[in-house]
Amino acid sequence: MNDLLASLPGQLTNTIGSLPYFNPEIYLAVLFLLVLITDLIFGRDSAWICRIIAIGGLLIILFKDLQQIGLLQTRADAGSVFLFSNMLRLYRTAISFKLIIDFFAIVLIIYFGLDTRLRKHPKGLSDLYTIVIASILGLHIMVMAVDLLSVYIAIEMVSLASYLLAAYRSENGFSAESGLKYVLFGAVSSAVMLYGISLLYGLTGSLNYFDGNLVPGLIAANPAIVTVAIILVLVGIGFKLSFIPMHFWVPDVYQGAPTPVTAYLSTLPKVAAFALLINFLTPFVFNLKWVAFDFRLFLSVIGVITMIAGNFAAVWQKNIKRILAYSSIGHTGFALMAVATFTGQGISALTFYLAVYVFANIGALMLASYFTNVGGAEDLDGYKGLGIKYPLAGVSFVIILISLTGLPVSAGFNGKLLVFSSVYAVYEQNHNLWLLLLMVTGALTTVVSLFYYIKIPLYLFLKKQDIEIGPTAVESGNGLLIVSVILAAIVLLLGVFPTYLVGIL
Amino acid sequence: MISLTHYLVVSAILFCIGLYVVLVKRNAIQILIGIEMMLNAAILNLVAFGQFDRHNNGGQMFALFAIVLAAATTAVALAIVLNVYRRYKTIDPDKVDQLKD
Amino acid sequence: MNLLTLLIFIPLLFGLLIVVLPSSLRNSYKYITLLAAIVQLGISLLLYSQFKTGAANAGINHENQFQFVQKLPWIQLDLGTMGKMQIDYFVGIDGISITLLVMSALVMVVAAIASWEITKNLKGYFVLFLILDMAVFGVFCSLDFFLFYLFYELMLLPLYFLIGMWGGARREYAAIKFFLYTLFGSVFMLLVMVGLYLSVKDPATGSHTFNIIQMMNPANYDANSIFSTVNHQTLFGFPARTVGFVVLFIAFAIKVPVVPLHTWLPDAHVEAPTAVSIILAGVLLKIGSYGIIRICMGIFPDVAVSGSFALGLLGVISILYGALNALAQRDLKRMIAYSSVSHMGFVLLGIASLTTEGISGAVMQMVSHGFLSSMLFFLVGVIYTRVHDRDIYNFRGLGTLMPQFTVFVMIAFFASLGLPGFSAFIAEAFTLAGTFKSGSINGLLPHWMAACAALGILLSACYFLWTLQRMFFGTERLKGGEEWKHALKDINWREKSALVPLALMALLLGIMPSLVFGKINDSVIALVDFTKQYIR
Amino acid sequence: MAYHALAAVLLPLLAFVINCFIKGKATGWVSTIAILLSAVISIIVFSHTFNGGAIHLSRVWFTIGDTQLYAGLLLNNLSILMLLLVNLIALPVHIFSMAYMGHDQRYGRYFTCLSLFCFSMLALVVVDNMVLFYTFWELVGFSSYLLIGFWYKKEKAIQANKKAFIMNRIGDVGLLIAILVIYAQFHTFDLVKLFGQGGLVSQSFFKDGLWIAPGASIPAIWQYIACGGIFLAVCAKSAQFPLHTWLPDAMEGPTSVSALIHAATMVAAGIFLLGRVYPMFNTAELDALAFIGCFTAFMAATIALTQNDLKRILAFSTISQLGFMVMAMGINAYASSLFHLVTHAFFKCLLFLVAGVVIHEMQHVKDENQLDIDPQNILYMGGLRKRMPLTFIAAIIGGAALVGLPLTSGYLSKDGILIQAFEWSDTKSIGYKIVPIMMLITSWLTAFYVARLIFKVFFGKLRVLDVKPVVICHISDGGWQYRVPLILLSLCCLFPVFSLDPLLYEQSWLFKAFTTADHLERMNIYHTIIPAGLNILSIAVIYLAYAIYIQERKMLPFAQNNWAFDFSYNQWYFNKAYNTIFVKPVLALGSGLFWFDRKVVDGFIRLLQNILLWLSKVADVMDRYVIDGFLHLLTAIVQYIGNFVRSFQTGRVQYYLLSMLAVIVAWFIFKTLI
Repeated sequence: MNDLLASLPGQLTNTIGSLPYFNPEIYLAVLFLLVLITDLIFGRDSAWICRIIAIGGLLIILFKDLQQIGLLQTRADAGSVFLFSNMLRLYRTAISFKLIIDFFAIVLIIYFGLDTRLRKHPKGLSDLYTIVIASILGLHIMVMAVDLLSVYIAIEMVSLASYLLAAYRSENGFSAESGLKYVLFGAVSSAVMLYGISLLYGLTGSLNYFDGNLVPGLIAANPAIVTVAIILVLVGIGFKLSFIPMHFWVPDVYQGAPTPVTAYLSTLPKVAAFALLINFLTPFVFNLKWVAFDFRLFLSVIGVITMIAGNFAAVWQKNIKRILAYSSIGHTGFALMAVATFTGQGISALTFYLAVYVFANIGALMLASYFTNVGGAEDLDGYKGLGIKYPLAGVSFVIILISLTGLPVSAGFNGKLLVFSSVYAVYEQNHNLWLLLLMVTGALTTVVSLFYYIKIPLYLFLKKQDIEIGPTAVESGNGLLIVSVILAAIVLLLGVFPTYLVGIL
Repeated sequence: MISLTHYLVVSAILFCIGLYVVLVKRNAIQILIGIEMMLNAAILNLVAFGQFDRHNNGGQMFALFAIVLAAATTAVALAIVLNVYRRYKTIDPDKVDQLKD
Repeated sequence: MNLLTLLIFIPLLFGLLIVVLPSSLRNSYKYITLLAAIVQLGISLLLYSQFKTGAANAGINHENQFQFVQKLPWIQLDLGTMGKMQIDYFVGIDGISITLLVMSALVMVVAAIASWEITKNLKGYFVLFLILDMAVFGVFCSLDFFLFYLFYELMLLPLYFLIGMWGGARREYAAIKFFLYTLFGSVFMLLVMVGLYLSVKDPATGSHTFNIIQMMNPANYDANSIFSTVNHQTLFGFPARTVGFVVLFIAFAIKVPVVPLHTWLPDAHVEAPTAVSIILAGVLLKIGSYGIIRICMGIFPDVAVSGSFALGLLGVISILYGALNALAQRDLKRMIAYSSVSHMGFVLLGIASLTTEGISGAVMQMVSHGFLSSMLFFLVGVIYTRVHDRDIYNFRGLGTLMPQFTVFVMIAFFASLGLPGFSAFIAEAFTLAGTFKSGSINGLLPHWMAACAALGILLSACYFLWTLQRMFFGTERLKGGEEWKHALKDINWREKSALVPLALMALLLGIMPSLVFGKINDSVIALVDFTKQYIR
Repeated sequence: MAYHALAAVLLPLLAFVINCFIKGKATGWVSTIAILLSAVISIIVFSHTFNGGAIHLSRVWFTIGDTQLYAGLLLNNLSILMLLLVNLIALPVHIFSMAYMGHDQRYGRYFTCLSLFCFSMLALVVVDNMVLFYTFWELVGFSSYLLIGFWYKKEKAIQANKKAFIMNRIGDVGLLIAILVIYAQFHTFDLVKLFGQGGLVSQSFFKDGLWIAPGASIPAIWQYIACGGIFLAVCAKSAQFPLHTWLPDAMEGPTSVSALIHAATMVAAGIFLLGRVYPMFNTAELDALAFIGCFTAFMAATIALTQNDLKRILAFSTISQLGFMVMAMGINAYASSLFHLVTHAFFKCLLFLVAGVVIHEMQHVKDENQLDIDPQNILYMGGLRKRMPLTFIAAIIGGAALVGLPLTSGYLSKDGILIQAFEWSDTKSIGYKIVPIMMLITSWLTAFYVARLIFKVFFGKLRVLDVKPVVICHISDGGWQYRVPLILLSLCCLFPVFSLDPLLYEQSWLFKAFTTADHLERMNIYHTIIPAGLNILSIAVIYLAYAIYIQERKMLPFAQNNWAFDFSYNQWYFNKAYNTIFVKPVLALGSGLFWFDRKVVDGFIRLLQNILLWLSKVADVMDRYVIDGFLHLLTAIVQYIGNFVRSFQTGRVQYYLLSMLAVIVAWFIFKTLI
């Protein structure tokens, strides 16, 4: 006990010193409380107030994130700082991840308010905002977490929020079912992960990536057990990334959850999880003595399989949300390619790719719910001829799909290009067959992905509509339409001038 | 004297039982119990290993957090299960399979 | 304002104009499109007239020898360890491109005229048409691989919709088939492109570059890069450069199309509306062969030389196989589609010969086939719009019903079966001459290839004459009976205005081939010299 | 002079262009005047430059790579002569056509095509390089295609013109390949550089399996292939075995066209080509040529014996005569060959015009009486000499020339060929004797079928009456458009035009013009015996025919002159005997060969055609099923994998967990195994 007391002042100073770097998260916490309270105060009809507060707050936080960039550059030690006795690590990439998360959080919150189905929900949307902001706080921690404890906490925070979101439309059976599946799957995988963590802890007596004890300890330990432990941990991360074989929940949950929630689930946690993965890999990759577990091989194999499985399975879907779910699995696989490079260029390519992916995916789901609102269309057959009826929406949908496929001229193409070139660059150094395989698979699955992406325009424009459906509450869709058109425009713009985005990230 | 090995064995067994329960039980609540078992197995490990880590007691700390979070998860899960029951009039996960290919 | 840039983006401007115009003015769209095409034609003619010849303007692998060049820094991405990703907006033309530009411009005008028959959803159609137009010219002009690829891919989507929305009965199938085929090619092209980008360093800036002309210079390749010219890397156990060449070649061969990558063509043609068939046959196929000359030959000359036998063989196979298929068709449009497979085979053969005659002949063939195939498809469209049938067996003795039409058909048929006096004859004759000569001078292609290819000329005579005799001569007998007889009016002034220029061009080039050869000679010689050093 | 020649060539083109835009009767005048002018000009050119050394005018046409292509005229004796000939033939035919096609509603189109043909033919004879030569070579084919199929509603006509064009195309491909070989070998297309005095070709030689030329060498086989290609071209254009079957069918076209194109000019182009590229050939190839010609001549003659279609008989005789020329080329009788080309052009054209008149009149008869007869069938004709004396005389002259009776042009040229044939065979082994002997027989056969033709058409009584006893028929020689051409051509068939000495072909200016200096003058036995024997026998044969076709049927058209009656009467048994031992077999052979021609030669071509179609079918199937099938396979693979992945999505969360764990465990096992 006493020896603990000795270290206490150091801990305190450390904590206080960390606070300025923890600015956005503190604001988030405050924002969370604020929204919660407003919700309690104003009750049922508080949705719009909460939304305004949330958006405003998030804007501020976005601004704070940008401030952090400057804050980091002032520091000598390579723009990287450890907080709260090495619980968190703040560095440039983490900030760009945060930027992505916060920006799209705003977009999503706008989106929540515009989806008619969700608005019809008896309990209103105020709670939703509260939960989302909480989860964003979790995501923020997730991208910075460099200690298994903080990792676990972050994952759990996000997961809890996500469960709630998925099951939010309690009046709807699908929503509840997806919630159930999500929570069970999630809980199990987090339990598995925790077990893995405990093993790691046992093997090294340390929970922290960077206090120099974890990796050496593992190198010393029996490789078989180490492998087991790492795999178990990766199960947890994989659950968030939803790569094979931790993808089973994805289609069902994405389909069942309310569309805006799907948009949330399929984007932000994924992005943060990638940051998590990078943080987890960093200590191992940069330790030359590490041989027990070949992460590159692992990631390559997983990547190849994930790409193939996701894209090929998507070809035979009829439900739009399911198609997008599988395609998101495929995109995970593609992004893993960038991770497998273990280079700075790879990471920057990854951030760009993810940002673009999030753009497109949110846009796609927005348009999906737009068509659901105006035409009651859930699956492809419902889309027949809608494109000609609502040309603007149809065209922007096409643009977004181009970007998801990765054809020029669209941001998606640049993303693919960057990833490919980063992988190539590594391949040129070490002629690792797996990287080549990854690239070839990436190219192949791009063609395959066209199969199903093109189906949507096919139905929107080419198929003739058999039954004429009256314009059902088109005005309700206008807000969505505007936002999604803006997104499409941005996607196109970034296609021609990717420099801007790369500049920010 | 109970050595570390015993702890490990117990927790391993516990974990496996939990896993078994999760996989075979036809009742969402029981599955949640199974999950709890798995978590507890992990927590047991952490605490067991914690005894060698006197300096900053990572293990104990972690255990505490884990317990709390497990509770939270369970709470949420139960809420959802309740919801499902309202819709499907069953909590057998195998019967809740509207969403599939 | 740079003329090329103007030429490329004119259609976009008019397209935007159409977008903003309200649907109430939808009848004006076709005039706007036609105007755009005509303006383009004017610009291209201006370019043609200002185009300087002489060995000092040969182009090919000398950046400073290109004309009407515009080079603006466009995308700089800082890629940390690997320096900056430097992408320029870099357009310019040399002898190879200029004639194709003029040809495409004229074909576009004709296509614009042909698209007046479109009735539904005009705005969409014409906007897509103009986007396609822009992409086509972009491909012919761009000297930056990234830019090239951008335009190259940009052609896909408009075509997909043009075929898919305004096409025939099985249009969805055709559109998807076309799209997947071409995308399959181009995705792997992307991989090679990236590889090249990382292998080549611009000596001026020292950073990697997409500049095609820099890629042609072996000195610019990093020693240990994947496509390095000095120490030979391998991919899957094959020499990397060979793989790169093959991948690029496949990508372009799909467009050309070369047997056995051609099956998308008949379907696409049969289902596409007339105007789109015209563009498809007249211009897009040329993009394939242009890519083979500019990219495959330019960047991988060593592989091109060593692989020229295979290329030639593919060419011969395409010629004969396409002709035989054409002989077997009973759908007129399908027959013509296969005939263009056969004719494009000559292009490939000529390129493979790597002789001045061969390559000049190939370029000539590209130009002439551009005019002739457009004419043929336009003529098919004439019948189809009247009675919505194309089956050769359903028509008989059209000569009496539509005399003028028949005259044009005969011109088109005989011109494309290589009747002397028309462009195709010059093209094919010199392609063959080059092929045969290569056996004697650079020994790349055996003599018998030329002989076999010459059989293609014979076959083409067979199927064209058969069709002519079957459909147009004899006493008139129509499937549709009286109603068809009323429907089948002779061609009107609009159709004539489209057909006459094409026929005239075919004739003109046949009599004065110097119109083309005069411009391309220097570039062709430069190209041959450029490749010669790899022949041993 | 070169520019005069150019003008002569371009005038018909001008006419063609004008006629494209005008309609009606005017077109006829335009073409005729154009051809008249060009005829006049060509006469001027001829008079100035014949035997005056070659004129070669050429300008750069275009540059391809670093080789320049020239376009120009080459006026040597050969081309000037052909220029003149074509014009002199074309002029009467034009005049004739103005009447002959007068009632056709597509009169304008006819003359347009005719002018196109004249232009391409004239250009063909004067151009100076192989590319242009090929160009016009094919253009004449094209215009003949147009004219054969002029009545494009007649099924047979369009079949015929398709056949004609495709067969010619075969020849063209041959020529093209030959040109390619020559170009690859000598890097030039210029005829003078190639085949002129001491040209590149004469410099080239064979050495250990290579064909060495200045600056290039190529396996010797290609020289033979090139010559083979040229033979093919010649066979196609000049209707030599085995590519001759298109010519009889081509008779579906208007008769005037047959007269111009398929008797006089275009079909002679093959011979002209041989004349142009003569230095290419070595002895072996020339012998081959001789045999081809010889066989063709004999075969065609025998076939002609049994034909009943007026034009077909003439067509086969044309083939036969062309055979003579080819053979002559083969036996080094260069001069005689061209000489015969010229004379043949005149008399064959004459005969065709005669046929044209006859058919025209018969057509009248047919139309006026609504008879169901073929106006071209000689079995319905007869006794026309009274009704159309001028035509009759023309026919007699033409026939005499064709047979080669003295005082006609035919005598000079044909006997020359035969004599030289014998001389040639002397220099060779005994086996070669067969050539001259067969030629002798052929010329007797010629005499026979010509006689048969004339007797059947002009003697006896009009056999239409057998079909319908009473017919209104106003049969006459027709207007001046008919008379003038006949007279003109008849005059051209007489000896003075060519040689003042009616008996010695060596004396003819035309022969002299083409005999090279080293041609040794050999006055040997052949020069007397052959003409004498030939003609005496020919006359006998003619009389035989007379006897067979006139007397045998006991109808004595000119009973009044008794000597003839008695004479014929006494000859009667003799004739019968002859009939059995000589005529029958020949006729049988004729019909046999005709069958061979129809079934085997044509059948072979049809077989090729079928093989082609079959191949095309195979290719089609290949396309539909194999190549696309591969695509379907790919999609199937995609489907399989996709469905495999989907098969896990049962919607049961525990199953998900199970499969997840299963995969992980599998991974472990996999890892531990390797």
